[in-house]
Amino acid sequence: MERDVVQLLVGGSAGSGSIACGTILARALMEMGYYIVGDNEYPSIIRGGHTAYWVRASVKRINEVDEFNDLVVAMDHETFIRHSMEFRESTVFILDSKVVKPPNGVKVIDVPVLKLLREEGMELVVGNSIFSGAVAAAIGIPLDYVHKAIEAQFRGRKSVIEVNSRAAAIGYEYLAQVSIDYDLPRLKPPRPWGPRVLLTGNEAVALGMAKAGVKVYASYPMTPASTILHYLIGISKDKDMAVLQVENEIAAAQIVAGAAWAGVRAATGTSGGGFSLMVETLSMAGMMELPIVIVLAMRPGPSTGMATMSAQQDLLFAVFSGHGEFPRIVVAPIDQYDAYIKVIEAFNLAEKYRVPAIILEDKHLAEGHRSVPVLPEEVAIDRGAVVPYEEAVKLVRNGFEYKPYQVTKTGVSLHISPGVPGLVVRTESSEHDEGGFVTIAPHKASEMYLKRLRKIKYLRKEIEEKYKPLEVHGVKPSEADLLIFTWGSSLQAVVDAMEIVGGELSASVISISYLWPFPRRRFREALMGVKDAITISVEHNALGLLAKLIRMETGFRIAYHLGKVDGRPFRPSPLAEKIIKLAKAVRGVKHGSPR
Amino acid sequence: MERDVVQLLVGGSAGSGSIACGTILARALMEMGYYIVGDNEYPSIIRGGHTAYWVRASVKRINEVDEFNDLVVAMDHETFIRHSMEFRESTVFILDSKVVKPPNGVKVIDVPVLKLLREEGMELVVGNSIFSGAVAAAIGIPLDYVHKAIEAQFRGRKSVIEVNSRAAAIGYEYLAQVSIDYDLPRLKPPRPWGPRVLLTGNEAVALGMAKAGVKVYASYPMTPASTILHYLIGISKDKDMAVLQVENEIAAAQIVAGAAWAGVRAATGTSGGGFSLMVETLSMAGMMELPIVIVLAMRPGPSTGMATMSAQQDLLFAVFSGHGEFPRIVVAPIDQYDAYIKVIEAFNLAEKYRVPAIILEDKHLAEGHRSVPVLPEEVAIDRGAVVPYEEAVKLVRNGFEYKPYQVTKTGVSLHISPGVPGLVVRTESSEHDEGGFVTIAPHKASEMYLKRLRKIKYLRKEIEEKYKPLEVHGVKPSEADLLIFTWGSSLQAVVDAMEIVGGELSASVISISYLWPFPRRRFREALMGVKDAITISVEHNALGLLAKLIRMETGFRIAYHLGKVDGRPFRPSPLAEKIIKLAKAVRGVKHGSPR
Amino acid sequence: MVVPVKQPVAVTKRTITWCPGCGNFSILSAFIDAVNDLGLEPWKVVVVSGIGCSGKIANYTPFNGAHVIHGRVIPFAMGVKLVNPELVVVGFSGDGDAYAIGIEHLPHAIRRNIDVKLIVHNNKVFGLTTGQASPTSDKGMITRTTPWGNIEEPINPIAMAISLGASFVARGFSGDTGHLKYLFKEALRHKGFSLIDVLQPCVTYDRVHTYQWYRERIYRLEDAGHDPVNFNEALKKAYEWGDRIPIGLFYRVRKPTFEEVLPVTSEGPPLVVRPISSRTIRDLLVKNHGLTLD
Amino acid sequence: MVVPVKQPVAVTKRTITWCPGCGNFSILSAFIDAVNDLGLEPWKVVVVSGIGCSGKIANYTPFNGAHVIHGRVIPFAMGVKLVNPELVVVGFSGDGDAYAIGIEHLPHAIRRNIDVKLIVHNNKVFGLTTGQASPTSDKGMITRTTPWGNIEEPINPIAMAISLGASFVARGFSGDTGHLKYLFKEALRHKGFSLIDVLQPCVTYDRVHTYQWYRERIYRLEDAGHDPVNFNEALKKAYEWGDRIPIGLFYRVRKPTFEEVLPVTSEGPPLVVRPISSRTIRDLLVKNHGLTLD
Ligand SMILES: Cc1ncc(C[n+]2csc(CCOP(=O)(O)OP(=O)(O)O)c2C)c(N)n1
Ligand SMILES: Cc1ncc(C[n+]2csc(CCOP(=O)(O)OP(=O)(O)O)c2C)c(N)n1
Ligand code: SF4
Ligand code: SF4
Ligand SMILES: [Mg+2]
Ligand SMILES: [Mg+2]
Repeated sequence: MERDVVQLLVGGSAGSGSIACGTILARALMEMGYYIVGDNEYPSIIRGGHTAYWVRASVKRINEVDEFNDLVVAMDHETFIRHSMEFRESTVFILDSKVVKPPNGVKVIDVPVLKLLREEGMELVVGNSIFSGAVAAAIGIPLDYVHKAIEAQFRGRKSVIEVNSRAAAIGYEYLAQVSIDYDLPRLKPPRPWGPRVLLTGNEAVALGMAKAGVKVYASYPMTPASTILHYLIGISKDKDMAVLQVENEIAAAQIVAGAAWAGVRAATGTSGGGFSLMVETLSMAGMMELPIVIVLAMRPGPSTGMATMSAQQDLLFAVFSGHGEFPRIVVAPIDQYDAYIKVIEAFNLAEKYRVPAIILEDKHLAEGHRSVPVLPEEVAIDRGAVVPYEEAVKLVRNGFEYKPYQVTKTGVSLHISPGVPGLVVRTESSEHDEGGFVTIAPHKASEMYLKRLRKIKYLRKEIEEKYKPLEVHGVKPSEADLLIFTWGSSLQAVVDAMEIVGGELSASVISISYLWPFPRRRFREALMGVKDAITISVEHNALGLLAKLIRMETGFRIAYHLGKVDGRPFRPSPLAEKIIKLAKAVRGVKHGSPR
Repeated sequence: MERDVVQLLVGGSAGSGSIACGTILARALMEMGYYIVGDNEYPSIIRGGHTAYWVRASVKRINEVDEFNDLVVAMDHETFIRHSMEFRESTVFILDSKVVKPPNGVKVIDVPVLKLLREEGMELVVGNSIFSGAVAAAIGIPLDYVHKAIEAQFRGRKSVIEVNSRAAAIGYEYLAQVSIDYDLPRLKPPRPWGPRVLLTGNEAVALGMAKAGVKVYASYPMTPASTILHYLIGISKDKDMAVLQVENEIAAAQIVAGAAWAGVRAATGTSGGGFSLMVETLSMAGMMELPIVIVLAMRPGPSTGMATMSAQQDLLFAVFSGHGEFPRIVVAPIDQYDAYIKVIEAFNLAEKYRVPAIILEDKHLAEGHRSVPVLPEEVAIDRGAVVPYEEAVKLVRNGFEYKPYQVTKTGVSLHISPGVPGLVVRTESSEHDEGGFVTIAPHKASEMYLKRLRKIKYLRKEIEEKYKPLEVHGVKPSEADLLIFTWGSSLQAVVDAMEIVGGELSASVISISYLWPFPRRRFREALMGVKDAITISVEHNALGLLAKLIRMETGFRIAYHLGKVDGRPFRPSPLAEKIIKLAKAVRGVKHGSPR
Repeated sequence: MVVPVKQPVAVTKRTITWCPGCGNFSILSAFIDAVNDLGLEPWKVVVVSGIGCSGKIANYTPFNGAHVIHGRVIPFAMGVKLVNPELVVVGFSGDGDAYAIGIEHLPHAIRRNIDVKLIVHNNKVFGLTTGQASPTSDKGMITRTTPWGNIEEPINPIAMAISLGASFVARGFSGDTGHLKYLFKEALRHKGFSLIDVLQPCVTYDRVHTYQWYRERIYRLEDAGHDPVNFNEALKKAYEWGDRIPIGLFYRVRKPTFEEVLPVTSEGPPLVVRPISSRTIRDLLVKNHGLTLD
Repeated sequence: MVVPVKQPVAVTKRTITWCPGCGNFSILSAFIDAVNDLGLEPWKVVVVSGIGCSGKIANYTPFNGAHVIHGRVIPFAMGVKLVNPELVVVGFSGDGDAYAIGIEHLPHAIRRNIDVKLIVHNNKVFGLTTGQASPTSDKGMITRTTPWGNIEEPINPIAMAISLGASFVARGFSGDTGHLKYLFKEALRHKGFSLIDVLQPCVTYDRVHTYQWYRERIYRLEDAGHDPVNFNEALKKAYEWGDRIPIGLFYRVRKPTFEEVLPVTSEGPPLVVRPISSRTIRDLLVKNHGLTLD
């Protein structure tokens, strides 16, 4: 039977190549023209433990991987234990029964991978590609697409490509000749989507940085931010970027601050623990008015927490960390495409207002896959208050009296970096006058403090008027019985969940991406005329941090919170169920008959 | 003419001894039985620059130093420039006209300090004590009290006491024999207050730590927290405390965490910049459930800001810093006496709930003086969930199965530290099971995460029911036309300002000291039945951080904010003026005739 | 690898999640053996470990264990030791943990000579975060973050520790468990801050410094007649690296430890068992704040 | 002191707020003179200073100035240098700044050999915070935080830097401004990370290490025929302290600097003037993400 949507799961121990296998299938399906969402899960273990990769492919736009898998590659026994809630009767398992004993009564396609490898004289390490080939044959991916995907996956490494392609062919052929009794999940022919690329959030962030013109990226590895560093190192030579792994996160942030002061776009990336160490520098950037950009890729805390899992627990930390009051930008992209765009916007805004910016990602976005339209090459790069070197030279030659912290109506001062003939410039972490010299004179100090804070108003206004700080999905809020508030990648599961909830409730989803300065006016406008609706925040945390922020900033009270703290992202079906249950409990809504 | 209140100012360059001079006068006045408030201001400079010390002495309870000085010791010319707004016609200046030229038309008592020193063969360094003596004679402090105060000031250093006492006597005698044309501010005889001590906030904090039983205090110096370290080192031998200056704030916080795990009460102190570096450890303490106590003594930021000035800018930073969600206590004492009490309470609560606690002080409280009743020796010390060593030994001997992270109704688990025969204990910064071993199992991880957060509810309840999380001054909120919200030491100026505002407005002041978990119920109860009053938050910051927190936690919107960001604490008179002006603007309130 | 690895189980009943063949296994066994050989009771031993493959050891040792955050083994361990000097406090770090993010604590622990032992699993890479360069990565070494070869000089922890005046400095090798156990025992017997840098092959991310590679180069200082009381000789040996790599005890000297010198811990029972109920402040008010008692 | 001090005014028209007689004055003047002697244009020089009495220097030098946070002189300076290697980047730290809170950056700057000079105002105390002990306080020294004498060994920054492989290591003395200027000039001429530790009497908080105290002990390595290319000799000299204290250039070696080796900075104009408008990502989508262009 042909379907709109198919979901695959590849499970195996760390080092089994389950994630590579899944990614290759995702890639092949995307190349065929399906809409793809991919998610992975792995432990903080290099070999052993259990890893999983989910691919959901569809002829229509989909947003999130869901609970149930149609086809499962089981490379280890754990696959049956850990994912027991993700199977239904129709689920088909592909496995080598010499390696894994399936539970009774499930639909199994036995692929003798070990035997095939032995016969072909191939190493265990390519066993996963035999599975890729087998899955391709099972669900109808032409072998060609698998080959192409393998090429993309192992790009440049010729012998690896070769042997994996051979393995895939073997798996494909094996499966093509066995007879299978049960229905295999096969997709309807794809619709034309136009060219697409498969990206993780971190790849999109790195590409955004490349596009934005980042010249210095300094970082200390930390999951789930490390892959930004890895990616940027790979392109550093081609793209004129100094990409550095340094001794700790303090050094990373300070190098970025020094580079920003010296005139370039500079960024760093980390997770909560490393961000903690950057907080002092964040405050310094607030005082020195340096547009540093920090990617805060969230994982569950507190502390080391679950290093390889996903969460949205650091929103208020991002918004309020740092001593003293100073403006900052906090923006949380909702998907991979958005990550590219928001990184570029963050740099433009940071440099226009001379404030630090934080890009809030969660691991699910950072490392999850999505097929997105080709990222645009034509985007506005606006260096705002940064005076280009040549222009600065001219200005100074013509006698321009430059004050690095000139008091202005908007609070923004022009920035000239050191190195201009005839000009010396200054920056200062203590309270300072317009020239950048220390002051404790009460009036001057107040004036400068308020100068900096004045930017908030203009920044907020710009975001509200020229950017898209929030998005509304579903019916108009004023017509909704149910209002759901969310942010970051959680939006994806919410949107799919609302599809499932369907006609039962007329629902509106409000997703906020520019979280600080909070877009109060846009929020109020969006909620204009709302009825006495059920309000729920759906966030990947326990306390409902967005709900808290909204209340603080607008007074609007969100009555319920659906959170999650097991490190696993929301899946649409269970989420939909919870929403329905909650709505019923609140309003006594009956299936099919909303009040 | 005799008065209820007199205010003195001693101004001079750093190193002039102006602060010592002022403190000696404050001490003498306290010994006489007056109620004392003292404040100081100094630059981040060791010699030179300008320093000031204000003493306000009264026969009645007063709360804050005010704007106008009755008597001024001017040891430098800057005294006239920096404090020009603090003089009125009646202000009398004591100075050596060979050193300082007073402006025309002010009332001057010329004390030839240089000449007197030369005649007596004394060094310049004791010139300030000549002034102390002169002031004593001028306002009627018996010389004996000055001598006693000098002894207390320089305790133990015999020759220093001797020479300063001599200098004071010389100043006293000199002034006693000159004839003065104008009215000198003299105080009415004091009322009996009972025994009192003059304390700074940091002295009170240190005494609180001594009383609470702190065994380890590790810190890296940072104004305005350093004096806690200095004080504790001084008493470390007598009080069984390991008091350490270490390499940085990270080490300080970690040593404290290690000590807390190993079974003792341990604390550190710092200001915003150093606190930033402790944030990662704070989150670790959240995960490991360690009752570390951090004193965050605030100064103006961002960044280095104004290192020696005062501010209340770090409230939301204290409340939301650290990655992941975890319970913590944030408590801000309102005065020196309260600081002693709150430190002890913080330890009791932290150990009862196994959560970290932050004591939020501002520099004004940390380094300002106040005459307070003798600190009580009898206070409850409750080690809560900490099993005493002897008891642990017995329990284990009797076969007690100990789980360091046992799941309980309140979320609190018993704590046994390492070193008990037959028992090994564990702690873990990653998500862990009840035994303290790493886990990423989704159900276990959720269970443990929620176990920790469950404490918030019980902690809040305990604070609301057994502690005093907030105080109301003035009329009942339900009867007030004006509601003022404040926290920390700003309360003091507010209370005096309301005295000044007097009958013009019926006002209520709500001061919140337990800021997190926010005492929602007590707040709501306090505001029960409020009219359509003017609501103002008075905080030593720009954005109204308490107002934000209140709105987030209760939905209550405070309409106006009176802030201050010049690093100087509020003074009652100008604050009263601003409040009246604001009230008028809002309601058209006329002097003497509230609507 | 389609066949799942069978992972060993530690005495703590936890699955050991290191890669098969990892150099961490012998550190674990040598340490447990050393403790047992010395007859130390498990409840007297405290293991403090950082974050990294190395840091997992706290979950596998049958002793008190604190698995703290990345880079902070030393100060946390110091807090424990101060409070209860009767405990034997041993830190376990990775080369990233000890020499990158946590390097600031090393010179200061050495200055203080606090009686904490630090065992560094030096595998020349960040293992747990998937093979980035570390401060001990060789120049030219290819890692995930140095695709064209590392351009930084590696740090020399042995030379650094000796030159800073550490009282016990040794290097072990995961491929020589017997010798490792001997070093651990010596360190456990030593009073004072002890650094034991262990050359620990990472079989997954470092294909150069294999057991074989080390075996071809390594010799024992003990076999070479090195005298660990000779500071200058020790420092000279510290710079030996290449065709011949010394392992063993480079330097040892008995100096007073921090706990022995700090007045409050230098005598009396451990702080943790001293009563707090009798603490008074009235005396302080009298002494420091001029309170007169009548 | 009832007579206010007359405070000098810097060339930047700012009142200099150091105590009269402070050792910082000669560091300031020697540095300005060194820059002028070498004919360096002020706008080419960048001063990065930390927090402390020492850190105030950025307000007094007529060069580009960044007065950063406590302990972070090195990484901030590194960011500046990377972006514009044509600038001469000089850091100024206190002994607390460089050897306490900021010590972690030192070994790594040395490993990288980034061309940044670090001048440490080593006054053996935390000056600005009113005289606490610092990592260079002598054992037994009485300070605000060591009322019964310091119990920790002082750190030896010269030995540490040399042993870690620093390419330029020198010690100056505030009481010998001429020699100080000479050292600064040598450092400014040197390509690579340079540490100049300056013995700087704090006349307010250190009554022991006065100018006199130093003068009685100090001698110049240059006068003693010390050869700064000799690593072992340099290290030996580094441990000399007591009756005789060497100042001067201990060690110098020319090694490639970080900017010279890092591919992106090793050739071409400074990053800061390279255009960003021409950056493309389409090529990356093709190369790395399998985008096929038709
Ligand atoms: C503050 C902080 N930054 C980064 C990380 C991420 N992280 C975990 S382990 C590690 C490095 C591991 O290397 P190493 O210390 O050598 O240990 P190994 O895994 O090699 O044993 C890093 C960077 C972290 N946990 N915390
Ligand atoms: C993170 C942080 N911690 C502490 C401080 C407080 N502080 C300012 S300067 C200083 C030490 C000064 O000593 P040093 O570096 O030797 O400089 P000096 O004043 O002696 O020149 C300290 C601890 C700070 N500014 N920031
Ligand atoms: S990655 Fe390396 S260090 Fe980590 S467990 Fe595997 S072999 Fe050992
Ligand atoms: S305190 Fe010491 S270092 Fe600071 S300015 Fe005064 S003399 Fe110089
Ligand atoms: Mg390692
Ligand atoms: Mg110093």
